[in-house]
Amino acid sequence: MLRSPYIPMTGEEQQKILDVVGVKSTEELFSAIPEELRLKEDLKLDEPISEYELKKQMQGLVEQNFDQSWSTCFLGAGVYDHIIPSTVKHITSRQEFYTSYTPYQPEISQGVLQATFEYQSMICELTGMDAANASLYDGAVALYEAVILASRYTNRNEVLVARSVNPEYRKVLSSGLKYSGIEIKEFGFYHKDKTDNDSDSSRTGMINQESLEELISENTAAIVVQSPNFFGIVEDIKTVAEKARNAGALSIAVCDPISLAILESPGSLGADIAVGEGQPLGLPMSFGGPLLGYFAVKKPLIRRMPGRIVGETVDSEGRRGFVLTLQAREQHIRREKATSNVCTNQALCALAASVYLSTMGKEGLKEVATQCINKSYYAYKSLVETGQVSKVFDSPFFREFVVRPEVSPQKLNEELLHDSIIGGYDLSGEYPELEGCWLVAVTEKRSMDEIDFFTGKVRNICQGGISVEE
Amino acid sequence: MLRSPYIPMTGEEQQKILDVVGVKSTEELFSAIPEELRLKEDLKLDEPISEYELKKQMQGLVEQNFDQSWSTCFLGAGVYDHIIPSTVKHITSRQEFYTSYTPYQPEISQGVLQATFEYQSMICELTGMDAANASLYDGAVALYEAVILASRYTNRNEVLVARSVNPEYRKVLSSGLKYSGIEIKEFGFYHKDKTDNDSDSSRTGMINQESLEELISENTAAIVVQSPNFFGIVEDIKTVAEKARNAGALSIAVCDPISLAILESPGSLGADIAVGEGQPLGLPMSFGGPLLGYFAVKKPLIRRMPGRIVGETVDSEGRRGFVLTLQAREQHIRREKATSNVCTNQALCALAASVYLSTMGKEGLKEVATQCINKSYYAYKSLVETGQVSKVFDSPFFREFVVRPEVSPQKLNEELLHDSIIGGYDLSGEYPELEGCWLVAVTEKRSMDEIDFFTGKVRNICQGGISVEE
Amino acid sequence: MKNRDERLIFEKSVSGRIGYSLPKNDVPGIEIDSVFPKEMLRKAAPELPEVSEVDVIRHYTKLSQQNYGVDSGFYPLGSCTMKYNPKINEDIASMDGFAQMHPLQNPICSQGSLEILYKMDQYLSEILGMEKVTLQPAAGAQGEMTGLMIIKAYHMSRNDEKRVKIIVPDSSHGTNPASAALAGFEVVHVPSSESGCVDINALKEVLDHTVAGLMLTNPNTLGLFEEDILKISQMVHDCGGLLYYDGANMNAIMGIARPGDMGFDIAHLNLHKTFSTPHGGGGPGSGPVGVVKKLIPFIPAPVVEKEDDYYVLDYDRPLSIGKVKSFYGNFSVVLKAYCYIRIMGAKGLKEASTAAVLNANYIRKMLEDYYDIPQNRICMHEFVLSAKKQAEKGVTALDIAKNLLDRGYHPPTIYFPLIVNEAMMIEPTETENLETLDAFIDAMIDIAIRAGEDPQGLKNAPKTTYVSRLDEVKAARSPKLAWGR
Amino acid sequence: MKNRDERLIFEKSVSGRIGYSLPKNDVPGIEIDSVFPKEMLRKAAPELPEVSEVDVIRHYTKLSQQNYGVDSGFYPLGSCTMKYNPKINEDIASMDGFAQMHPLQNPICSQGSLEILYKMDQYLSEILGMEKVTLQPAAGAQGEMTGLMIIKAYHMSRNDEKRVKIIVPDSSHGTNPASAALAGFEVVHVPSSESGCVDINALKEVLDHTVAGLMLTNPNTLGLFEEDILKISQMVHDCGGLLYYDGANMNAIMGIARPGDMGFDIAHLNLHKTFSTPHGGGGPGSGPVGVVKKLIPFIPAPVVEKEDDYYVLDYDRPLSIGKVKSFYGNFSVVLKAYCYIRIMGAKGLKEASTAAVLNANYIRKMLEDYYDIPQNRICMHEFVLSAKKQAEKGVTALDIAKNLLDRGYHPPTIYFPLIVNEAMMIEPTETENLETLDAFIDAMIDIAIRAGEDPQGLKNAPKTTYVSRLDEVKAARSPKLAWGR
Ligand SMILES: Cc1ncc(COP(=O)(O)O)c(C=O)c1O
Ligand SMILES: Cc1ncc(COP(=O)(O)O)c(C=O)c1O
Repeated sequence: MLRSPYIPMTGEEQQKILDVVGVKSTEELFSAIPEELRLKEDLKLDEPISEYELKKQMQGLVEQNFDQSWSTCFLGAGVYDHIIPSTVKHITSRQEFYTSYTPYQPEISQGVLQATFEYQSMICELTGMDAANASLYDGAVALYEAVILASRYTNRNEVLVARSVNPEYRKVLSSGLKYSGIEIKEFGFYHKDKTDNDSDSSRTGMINQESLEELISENTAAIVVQSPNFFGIVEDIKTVAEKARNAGALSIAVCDPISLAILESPGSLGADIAVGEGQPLGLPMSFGGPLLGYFAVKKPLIRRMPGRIVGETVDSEGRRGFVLTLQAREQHIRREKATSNVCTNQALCALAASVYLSTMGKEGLKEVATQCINKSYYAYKSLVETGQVSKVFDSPFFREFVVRPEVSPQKLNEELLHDSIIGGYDLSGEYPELEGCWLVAVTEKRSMDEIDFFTGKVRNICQGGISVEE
Repeated sequence: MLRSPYIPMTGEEQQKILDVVGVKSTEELFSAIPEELRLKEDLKLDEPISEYELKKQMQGLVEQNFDQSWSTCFLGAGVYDHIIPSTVKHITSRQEFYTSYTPYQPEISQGVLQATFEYQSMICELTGMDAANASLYDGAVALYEAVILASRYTNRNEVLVARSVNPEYRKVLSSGLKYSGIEIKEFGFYHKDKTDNDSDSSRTGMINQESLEELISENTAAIVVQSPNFFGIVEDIKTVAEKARNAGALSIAVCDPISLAILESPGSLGADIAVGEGQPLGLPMSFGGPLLGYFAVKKPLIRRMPGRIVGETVDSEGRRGFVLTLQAREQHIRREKATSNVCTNQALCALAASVYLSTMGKEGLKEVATQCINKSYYAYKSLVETGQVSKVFDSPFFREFVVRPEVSPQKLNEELLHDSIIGGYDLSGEYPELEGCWLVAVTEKRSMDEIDFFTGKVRNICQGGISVEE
Repeated sequence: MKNRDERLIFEKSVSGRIGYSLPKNDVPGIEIDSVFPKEMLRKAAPELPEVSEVDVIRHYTKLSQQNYGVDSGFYPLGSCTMKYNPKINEDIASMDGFAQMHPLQNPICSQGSLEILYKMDQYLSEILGMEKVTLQPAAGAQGEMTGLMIIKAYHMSRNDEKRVKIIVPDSSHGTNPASAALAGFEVVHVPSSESGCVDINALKEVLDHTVAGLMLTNPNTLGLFEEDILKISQMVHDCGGLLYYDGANMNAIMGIARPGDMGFDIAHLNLHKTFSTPHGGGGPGSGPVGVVKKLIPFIPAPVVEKEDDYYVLDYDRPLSIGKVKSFYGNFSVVLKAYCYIRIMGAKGLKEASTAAVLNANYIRKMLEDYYDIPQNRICMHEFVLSAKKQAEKGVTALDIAKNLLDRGYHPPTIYFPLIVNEAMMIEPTETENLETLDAFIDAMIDIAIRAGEDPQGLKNAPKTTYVSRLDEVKAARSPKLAWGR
Repeated sequence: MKNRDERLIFEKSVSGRIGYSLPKNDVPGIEIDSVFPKEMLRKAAPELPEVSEVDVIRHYTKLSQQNYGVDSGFYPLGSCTMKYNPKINEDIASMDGFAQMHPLQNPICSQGSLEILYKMDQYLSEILGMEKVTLQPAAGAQGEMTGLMIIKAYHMSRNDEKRVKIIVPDSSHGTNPASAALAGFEVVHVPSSESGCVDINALKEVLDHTVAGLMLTNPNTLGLFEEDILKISQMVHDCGGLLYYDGANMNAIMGIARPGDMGFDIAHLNLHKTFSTPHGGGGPGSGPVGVVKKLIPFIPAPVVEKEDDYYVLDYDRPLSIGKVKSFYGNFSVVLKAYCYIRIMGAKGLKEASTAAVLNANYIRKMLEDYYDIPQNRICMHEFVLSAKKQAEKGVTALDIAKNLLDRGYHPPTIYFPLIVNEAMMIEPTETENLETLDAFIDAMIDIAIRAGEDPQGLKNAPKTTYVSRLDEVKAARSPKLAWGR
């Protein structure tokens, strides 16, 4: 018998169990499996190693990674390098949280349940909505679920999506909806391109209201707008929400949660559904996962929400307690008629976000948002002042902005790596109309020194200077 | 009012408290302090920084440290680079353990109390003694306390200490005993020096029984021997214990706890007191602190032990429970007549050792010890085979051995740093008789590749090759 | 010590307290009002709590103390494979060099992370007996969705557009039909036979050219291996359908049999079950999906490929169903599972399955005299008992579960699968030792005896928990889903 | 959920189980028996537990659940300064780059760690008003011992060999006289005056040329600032003695007053109290000792010095008392305190002391009508009440403490200082908020009222803890100190 620190059974115990069960060998246990299916050889996997060797190997691997504990990140595009307070990990690494299952037994799960209830409450506070669910896989999936909801609720099958919504989200949406009978129609944003004259309105980077209007019809289930949009630009959710309402459609706002410390909430602006990515709320970037999809709605949509929901109730002695609720919506009860197929969600990430928001608090989150604005504006101005990058849009932005450098973003990013700088996002791929444009994110984590160093390097590279390691 | 995440008091609350207390200002609170003593200016400390900035600065600092997660350590001399299983940190970082005080209130401290009881039991198992205390600051201090005990117990004032006891311990002993009226007499070890002829017994590295014998008198309170001694050589504790017993003195054995998985226990060999350093049992080296002094005795000495002791008892319903016991020995009760002044000890380190020993278990600890022997012998042979280092002693050793390289240990160590190798301990300083000798430690953590690389480098350096970074 | 503070974190808030520590703004400040038009700016700040750091830590620490995890004790929650989560995996996943990585970094500076993804594709393919695995899905349900989309894409690519049905057994997990519906399929349930497996005749009846595929977990949710699996797969394939393997129960057969060899075309795994990654109180999980060769073109993009010694992200996959989730999946979960596989090795995985099956059968045998066990024969890693004997006395599966709470156990899954009355689904896993099993068995037997002697005495459980039974009806009838709303 | 498993880890051991994971021995093996003579080798292996990893984790997790830490709630343990321990400090101390360092590494590759030691010497010197600080002592008691040895060395260096006495007030902590005795001094106790401070006249009587020094904590253990401190230090100095400051109570006066300015020559700090490093269930702590200029030559070696921009360890200190402990002290504790000071800054430390004093006075005021408070005037960071009124009814300080357990609090220190009957020493610290203080005050008042009405009802506490009152007499009478022994 193989011995493993993770398998307590000893040879003697194995024999005892075999005797009790009444089989002669462990092979016999598997006799229900047709002989020809039973593997004759070991799986072809790498040889097992010990805990310490594994750690050592992993240390070797991470040396091939540029991580943000020592490199400087100006990349955002939906995932952001924010400061994470120490409290988060200390709480999420409590075994009572991280090793537990979905809280099916509420009496021994009040920890996760209350924390999730508080998370839902915080999301409602931020978004100005009436209810939120317990989390979804990520912002992109949350958007997909919102569109499904809207289509079912309105009984319509067209969804109008701003092209300035994160391309990653639009991709998830389009694959998810491919066979659903729901059609996606995209509407554009104002930008200056070769054919444009240099009118003011043509370079706001905001959604093109006219082309949106053209698409609205009695088939419109929902209009989707993101704010700050993919370019960091704050959108006019209110107008979109009005248009949706007038057309009998729902409005779905994709919002960055940090920005909501300062920007008007989608709820107040009339949106019916708010979804987005919770990663900035205390989650490490983790190479893109786990992330945290938040999902919040106005009252009429509550019973249509996907995923787990925690509600307040009382116990048999009248004490406040929390349970999973409105389960009649869910797959384990409604099966194919469920509002969604979600079962496992991102509970621990929601907990992390709650701890983050509790630690930051009312003032702290505002301070984070304010610094994001200050620092991104400072970086923007400094870059433009180098004379080596030009402005692209002229609207107010949050944390992230678009510029067009003299050198291609790709080349620029490659050069910046020599100085351990992770440069901005190259828009050329997803937005041919923004060929050569660079999306730069600057969070509160970046110091003035780092920004100055960065802009200095950008200047040098654009001027053809070769970056030398210092 | 200054605002801090660690001080919840708000301005309003401060005012409320001032009102309740009946003082006008916070200054008035301190009016008992003579005016001239009250500081008029802020302390001159560095400007406060935020959590994130601190972390960043610390990352800068550790870059100036060679740490053993990426360098390869052949240095021991009392502190060893062993593998630490992941369980240890996961348990010691449970707040219930690390943020609690000494368990003065047993009903809410059964966690620390039972864990300490188990720790004491494990130390007894390892050392073959009847009782152990809850920990002391480190091995050196444990030895000091043992000598105090012996002197008081025997009412004698001379202690005979082997020169092959860790010099760090001997230093702590000699400063601690300076004004105590206890005199230290050192006895030597067999080694080959210029005047020696090459007889076998002259190079064992074990204690010189004859010179010990010469020192024994009716003033002898204790004989102190270390095994494995500072040179890694296993000593004959039994003979020493007999000599002590015959002289009416106590024998004190300083033992490495890992070695006790394989080597006969000091208890079985007749020692009265066993002390030593528990760091190898799952504690990181931590630049030398915190360490863990263990302290164990035979039955007659139990009520003479220094420090905290946990004992088993029952609660009012007859259930097993644990309490701090034999407190009548301690400073808070006996004041100047206490067996020791120890109050705060190294409780969390004792917990770490318990988790380590539980994880390793009976077999695992033996495996660690066996690998230490195998790998140190392999390294020893490999080094000798290079022809560039020569043997110094010829007795069996555990984990650590002495050789004399062609190049001075100091130079060798400096060169090895270029290859991120932390070389052995230079014996020249503390042992002029071993000028040019090098104490090399090889734990189970070292792989054959690392050892081969190390011996290869040693060969190169001794042959005058310059180490180039690869 | 067991005082419960009922307050929400919001109710602990005091204006002016702070818990954060942030660098000072060191760039020239700008007037927010001058940059943003007034109507863009928030009138009232969101009512987040104002508390100090100690309050945060104490609040969530207290909450944690009201929660039960695998490290708290036995957790035989059937279908969920609540095995022990090795601590080293947590340590490695927390390394800055993995956790602090932006997904869109130039691959040149994320080779370490890409290697993990590449290797995991290989390992999981081997374990499943599949050709290639996508790691994008975030959980089992999303894996199903991905698989179903692949099925759709496959049929469409062959212009076989009439395949609109997905068949699921009535014992299947709720996510199966729910995913099928979301993917645009019609769901057809087939009943189980007397013996608890797929009813071959019933299956035959529904098989026709409109069938896109069949979803099956094997061993099934009764813990039984579908003995006719080869026949089933033959039948489905013969009518042009594909077979989807719900891998939630893979912990029974690692290294013993492979879905690929059974004829499945697509299979998902739940890394948060079989591969020991912790469940986080509900997530994050990871639901990788493996496919046979012909389906490779359809898997989500990007795919990690190796070119010489360099890992690249291949987005150029014209037949791909696209993306089901942002980026590359729940990387840190995948990483933990990678560590698990590296430490276990092939023999270790097989041993795990063997021990899991032994443990389940042991409990089954020891309880057979006390509880009704509808399929009382050799089971795989779990089995389902029915509390119907007890229910006759008024003690339901729910009551039994609540009584287990008072004895320090997390109860088994109850009322699933739906085809068993008063179902209790028990999955001990291989990480539990015999003393734990014996103590649990004793508790179950004791409850069974008491159910006969004093059923009423079991109705008030739990009594030792922070709250007693909660009013779920009230919660659903007048939902209160957020503080102050 | 509150099931207590009474078994020791040894009692969970099953032969053949393993919890370890070690690399395979990859060097040529040797026969241990052939290397070591038989009598050197162990006959019977030590009986360490044989358990798997999950058993280890569950065992110690369960134990942890039976323990109360600062993160569990209010901990007003007088004299212990149980303030909140910021989490960032733990994170930094756990960094490999600090934790994985050998103390004897060439200083060229430990400059980062040496900088911490160097800076802490500076910071703590400034806080104490001293010239130089040694970080070697592992705790307060060892700091005392170090200080006393310095006193001895100082007098000896002046050939002033008749100074054999150390004076300590009767209110002093037990470690003070114990350390003095260990350092080879005779201990002389002086009584406190009516007002709770050092009785100047009594002091005068014992001061003579045999006095080596006086040990004092200020504020003293009654929480009172010794108002005559300047006079006291004058008197002691006049007779040739030195003044030792026991810094356990420094949390009252950081940035407000400094022992150095008060005339103290030597002072220790408890980093595990005042500087917020966690107490670890009893340690490790750190007890740095500061000295005035003339005593610098005597402090333990080595000392970290800066030469140009390079830190060195200076061992060449001929007058040094030598080493009191291996290496440089409890480095990782020092590091945590460093982090605390960096985040707090001068203003933060002062604010901490101010808030600590405010909180103590608030509780004192709110309880004065219910409990006897021997020195009921403005106190510093703590105060001592006497339960003598309650004791008359049969409710002792111990009973009150046990009743506090049932209400979720760690009780105050009881029966210390020895000069107050039924003493309860309350130190709330600055990290507690007003609601917590109020709730604690309510609990104390409620207990006081009940002590009047139904004293017997308070005698059975605690009732909600894992164990009830434990038989300490039995434990001491027939000591059972280890499993199986
Ligand atoms: C049989 C079965 N299938 C599918 C799922 C869904 O997996 P997930 O929760 O990861 O979405 C589960 C999870 O409980 C399951 O048990
Ligand atoms: C006043 C006083 N002095 C000295 C000490 C001893 O400090 P340590 O426990 O760190 O040895 C204490 C600790 O409780 C104390 O309160």
